[in-house]
Amino acid sequence: MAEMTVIEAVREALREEMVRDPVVFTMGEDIGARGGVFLATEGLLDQFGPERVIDTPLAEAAIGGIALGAAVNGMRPVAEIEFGDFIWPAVNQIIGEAARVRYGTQGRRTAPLVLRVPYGGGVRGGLFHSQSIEVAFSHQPGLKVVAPATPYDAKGLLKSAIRDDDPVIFFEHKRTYRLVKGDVPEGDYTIPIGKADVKRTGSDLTVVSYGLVLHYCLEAAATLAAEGIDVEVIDLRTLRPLDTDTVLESVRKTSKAMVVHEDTKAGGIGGEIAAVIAEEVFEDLDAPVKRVAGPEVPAMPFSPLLEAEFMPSAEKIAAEMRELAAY
Amino acid sequence: MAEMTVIEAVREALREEMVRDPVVFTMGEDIGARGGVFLATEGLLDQFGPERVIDTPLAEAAIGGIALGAAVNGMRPVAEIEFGDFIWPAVNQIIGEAARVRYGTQGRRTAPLVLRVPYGGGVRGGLFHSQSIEVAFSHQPGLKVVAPATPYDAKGLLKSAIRDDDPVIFFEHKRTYRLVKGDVPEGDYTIPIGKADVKRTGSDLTVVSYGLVLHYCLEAAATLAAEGIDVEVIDLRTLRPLDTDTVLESVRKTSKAMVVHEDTKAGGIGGEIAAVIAEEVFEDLDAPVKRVAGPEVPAMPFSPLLEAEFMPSAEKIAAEMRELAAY
Amino acid sequence: MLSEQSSSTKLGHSDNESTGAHKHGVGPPPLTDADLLEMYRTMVLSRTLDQRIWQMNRQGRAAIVASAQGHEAAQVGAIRALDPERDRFYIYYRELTTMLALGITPLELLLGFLAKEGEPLSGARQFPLHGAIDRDRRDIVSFSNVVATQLPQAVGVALADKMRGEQRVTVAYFGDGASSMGETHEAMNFASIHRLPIIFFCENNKYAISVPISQQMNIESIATRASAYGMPGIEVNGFDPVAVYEAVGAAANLALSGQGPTLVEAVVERFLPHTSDDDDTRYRPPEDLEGIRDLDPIPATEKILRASGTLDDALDEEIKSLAQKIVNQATEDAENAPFPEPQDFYEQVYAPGSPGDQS
Amino acid sequence: MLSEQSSSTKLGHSDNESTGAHKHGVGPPPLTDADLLEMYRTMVLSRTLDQRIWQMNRQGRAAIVASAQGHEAAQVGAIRALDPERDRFYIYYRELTTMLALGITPLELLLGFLAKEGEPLSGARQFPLHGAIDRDRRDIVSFSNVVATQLPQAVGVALADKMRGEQRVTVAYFGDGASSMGETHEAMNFASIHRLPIIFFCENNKYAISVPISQQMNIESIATRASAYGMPGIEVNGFDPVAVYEAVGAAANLALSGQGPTLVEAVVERFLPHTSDDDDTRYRPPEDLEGIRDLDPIPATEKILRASGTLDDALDEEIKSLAQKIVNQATEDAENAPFPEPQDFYEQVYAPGSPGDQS
Ligand SMILES: Cc1ncc(C[n+]2csc(CCOP(=O)(O)OP(=O)(O)O)c2C)c(N)n1
Ligand SMILES: Cc1ncc(C[n+]2csc(CCOP(=O)(O)OP(=O)(O)O)c2C)c(N)n1
Ligand SMILES: [Mg+2]
Ligand SMILES: [Mg+2]
Repeated sequence: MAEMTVIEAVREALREEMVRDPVVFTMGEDIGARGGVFLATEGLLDQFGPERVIDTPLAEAAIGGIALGAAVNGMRPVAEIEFGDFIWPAVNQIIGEAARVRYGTQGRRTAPLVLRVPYGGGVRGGLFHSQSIEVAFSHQPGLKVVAPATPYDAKGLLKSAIRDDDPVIFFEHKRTYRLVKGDVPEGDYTIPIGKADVKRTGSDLTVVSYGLVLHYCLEAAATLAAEGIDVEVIDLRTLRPLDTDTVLESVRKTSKAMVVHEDTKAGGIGGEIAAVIAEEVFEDLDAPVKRVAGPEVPAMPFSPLLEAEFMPSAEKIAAEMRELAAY
Repeated sequence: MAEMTVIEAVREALREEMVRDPVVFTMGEDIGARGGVFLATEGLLDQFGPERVIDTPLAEAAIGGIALGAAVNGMRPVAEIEFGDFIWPAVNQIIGEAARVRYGTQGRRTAPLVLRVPYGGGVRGGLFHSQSIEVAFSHQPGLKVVAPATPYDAKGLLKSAIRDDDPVIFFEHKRTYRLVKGDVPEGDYTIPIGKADVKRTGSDLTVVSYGLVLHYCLEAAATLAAEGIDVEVIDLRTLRPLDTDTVLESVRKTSKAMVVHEDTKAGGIGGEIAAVIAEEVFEDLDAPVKRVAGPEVPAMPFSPLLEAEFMPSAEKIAAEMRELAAY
Repeated sequence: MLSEQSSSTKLGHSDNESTGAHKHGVGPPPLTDADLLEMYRTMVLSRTLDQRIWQMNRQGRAAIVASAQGHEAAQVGAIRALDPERDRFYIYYRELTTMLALGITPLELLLGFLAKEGEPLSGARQFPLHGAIDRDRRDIVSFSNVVATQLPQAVGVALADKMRGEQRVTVAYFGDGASSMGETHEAMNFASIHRLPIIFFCENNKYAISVPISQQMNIESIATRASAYGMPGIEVNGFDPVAVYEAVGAAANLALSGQGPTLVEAVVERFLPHTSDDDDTRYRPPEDLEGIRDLDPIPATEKILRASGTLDDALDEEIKSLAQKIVNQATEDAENAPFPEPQDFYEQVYAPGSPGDQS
Repeated sequence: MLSEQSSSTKLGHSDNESTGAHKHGVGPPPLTDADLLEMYRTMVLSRTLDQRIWQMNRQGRAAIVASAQGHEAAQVGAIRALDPERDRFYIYYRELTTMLALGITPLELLLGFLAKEGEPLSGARQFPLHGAIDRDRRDIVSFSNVVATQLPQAVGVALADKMRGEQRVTVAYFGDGASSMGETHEAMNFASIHRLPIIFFCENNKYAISVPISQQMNIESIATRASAYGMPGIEVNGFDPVAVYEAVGAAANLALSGQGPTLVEAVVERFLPHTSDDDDTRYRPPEDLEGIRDLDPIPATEKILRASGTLDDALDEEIKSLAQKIVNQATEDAENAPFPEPQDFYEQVYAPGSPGDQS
């Protein structure tokens, strides 16, 4: 066991998978000598050479499409999109194409590619370096969508993603990269895609979250524990397919549910989860499912007080938890 | 009053707006001499000439970006994306850029553009000519998203969209183009964006829908009326901003709600609406909010029995209505 | 006779002249009369099948058809210069002749046009000619209708081959319309930087549905775009199967010898509307069509074969009636096939047994 | 002296030679010594401000900085050939000198770098240099960080001007990195088809963050890509403000006379890392940087002005100390300004009073 940051865990997973399997390679902007703008690929060029660590031109549609073609032809590319905000030129190849390869060829071709996507805010990234864009992908059948919150999960899930035979979009919250540390076992282990994780057990209410704000939820839960309110916190980890079983089981127990995400509310992932809860365990609910999410503005502003206004925080979440507990 | 199809209503709105305001123009693939692949722009080239009816090269990112630039510079472009399935290359310019112009410039620049997007299935379009893609846009603050179901609404809403000072994505269901006929007043009228329409009043349950399947809901409601079940059918018409008032008012009355759309279920618009209902009128609900939606496959298949398996139908919807009424 | 025709091959500009096809001058081996005869057979079969499918659409028996009429010589010439067992083919929807030349049968193709059970590419989930052929038979891929998406994908396919050191050519097919897409630019640029074994094969029929080439670009030849990427570009008369054979053969040699990609532009004509859903009288003057019909590559090749004594009345009659017979039989068999039932509707969404798999 | 420098202007290939800038030969009027002196002042001010901002970032007082050091001559030369009141400027993030040359003040720019209240482009919602200037003052737009998105938008802006018959030039700024994006291809193609009044102004500093030009393309000159669209392309030494002035002036004349777009490539160097977040020692050899520092356009211009007798020690000292004074004052004022409070946080999402408006 070693303590690691999220970015170190990502790097270790990538490195170990590239050692394990020669068809794994990585490509993206600045991932070579620069080691990636967040240093996720630091040292990989030296270790694996320019054939397996490919610095691409600035062209996201090509990154998506070339990774897809290589995957269709027997490789396991792990492509990096430099910032989630710049993924839009690639969605034609990912949402449009990669998701349909297996279905559209009756399984004659498959697309075992991973797209690593740093996303999210709270990093003074302004309107174009802060976006949460996971919901667009989690709507698309044929894709798998993963969003770990801890170093342990990041390493185990990235390994699973690389070994998965379907296209996986792997969302890494930028603010967690260096902020979140945790124990990570040496060597090989995987965490299954499609399984949520109860990060804190509790009996009074269920909070469902993922990514950076999961940590704020845990912080808020600790605050509420001191007030005598016992909060269960579920880390979704995978956004498609959703592990509704774990969520529903918890809500059956607590009878109150809240979903928290950084992305804006209307049409966000919280809506899907709230809808599933309201559909499946309606009779068990003692209160409406609450959604805590980003505000309805086009993106997160740059100036510090404006950014703070956008971001969820442990305090904001705690206040909402209290309200729900008191319902 | 004249009876018209949806496509005729679209064409009339466009023609009248181009006559009314010289800064309105239209651009897209095959919209000139061909009149558009669905003939939405038939006759416009002859009437307004090639400067205002621009056949573009096959390049959707350019269509989105050039329309945006022209809008920022005082024009009111109405750009056509030939099929919704081909909109992905343009989302960088629409979701990424157009939605942020006003906010990112503190209103110093605005983007009064309309993107007309034929979408949806049931037209033997196979995996790439049948998609419902409206949810990706309706999640984005800064955009307005409209999806009429009738000729009357199509004409009035398209006029509102063209006169609107924000970017509007205007979804036209391909199957309604010639299938759905209705009375349309001669000359000028508008229908406000952001207002749902109760297309059938009823007291037993509320059904919320839009687009083609709205008509199937009405058909199913007629069937159920004969069985003594009184269904209220709401046509959302605008998907962003959602008219939650109209929906909630209805559910307060009926205490049972169902959302129906053609798009796949997980992460679809139905989740948002179900979540809002469960949040806001929880105490009034007598049953879980039901969602009736497309199946979790990557897209609608081509062969006729496979296509039928994907598409909602009045029969399928009626069965779900019965189940909800009996809850 | 044959070599005369190849004079219609024009080499485009290239910034990187050391990779120019002409410099290396390694064209494919000359075609024999027997080769050309076989190509003629394929063109005749393609035309016969194509006419049948169009007719079936007009009778309401086939939902949608994109015809290859006018493209046959380009398609048959290109395949002749390649190795169907070795190479990889990322086609687009107008590749009926390509499919036949690669050994896909008229019945298999008709099952696609009628969306019938047993359709070998997608199980009739997708449009005709879309999906993929089982790889142990042919490496043909085309699951998408979205124009130009196949180009970056084909580049990725070629990259994978290069990484593994496999000696294969990937051919990415596209039309003049597709040349305007950003993905085309990104794909060509990447392929040239990495000198990938790929041929960008453009069938320029001068229309993207109704939009004429003059509204698509302000240049005369798409092949000249190769210079923007530092790769060779070859413009060739796509009505001349031998010229196309030579151009594609030279490009294949460059690819196989590690010298990277080539853009080959075969200039052809679209004899019919864009698809069966189109009405080209709205935008195409009838005189235009008549003029190009006179250049139809099938009678032109027939004439060459007759002149060289390879073909006579009897053989020509035999070839044409055989094609008719094959197509008749395939039509009957395809019409008798059932539509696929939805029992495997939820299969192949995800890998079997993997999370999300509903099968 | 001045005209000697312009020999570094090279005309790229063009398919459509009749629109070549040299053929038309209509360069802008020759620059006077006084003009060059004013350009020098702007360059000195830009460098002084740029150094200050970088330093403030290093002290933790500015969140993120993209430096224009090395690009000053190209930027000042281009603006000198244009009309700030008439023309439209779609800039990208490395345009500090452009902004100063267009009359935006050091204080206004510093408010952006410090994300302070009163920042005139976006109210500090966006990164420094991003947003838009009020149109009645200057038509400068740059709300996005997404590379190359400004190119189709700028084409749309030029299209609108052409439709209304307004006599203006739109300038779309971009880097070598942006040239690889599909949107760049689509934008240039459309502009050339419609002969729009636009200049595509590429500041080629040979790096896209860490990716060197050799990994970005397999050609020597981005300007040669112009031929792929049938427009003129001009490659020019971006360390030579006069050469840039002449190239952009010729391009502006083509635009204004209805002859359509031009691609101007100014070859420059990036003296500092990509942004303050970057560490260029990871990928850039130090020798490389030293070599290019010797070519720094600011001392080079100083030398020219001294040789012509336009500048002497006293005037140079005055220019530099004035720049320092202006920057010091602006720094103080900017640091004293407050951060914007979120009271207008929900404004300008939608038009006031329109559905969805929450303000
Ligand atoms: C991205 C995209 N946009 C639009 C379409 C609709 N469409 C289908 S084929 C076509 C024209 C293609 O022209 P070209 O590439 O020249 O091929 P051709 O049909 O002439 O052989 C268009 C616009 C599409 N399939 N994909
Ligand atoms: C579409 C997109 N992809 C990636 C990025 C991240 N990024 C910002 S600047 C940059 C390099 C741009 O290089 P270039 O165009 O040469 O401009 P320069 O910074 O060298 O002036 C990259 C990759 C981005 N902003 N947008
Ligand atoms: Mg064509
Ligand atoms: Mg650069």
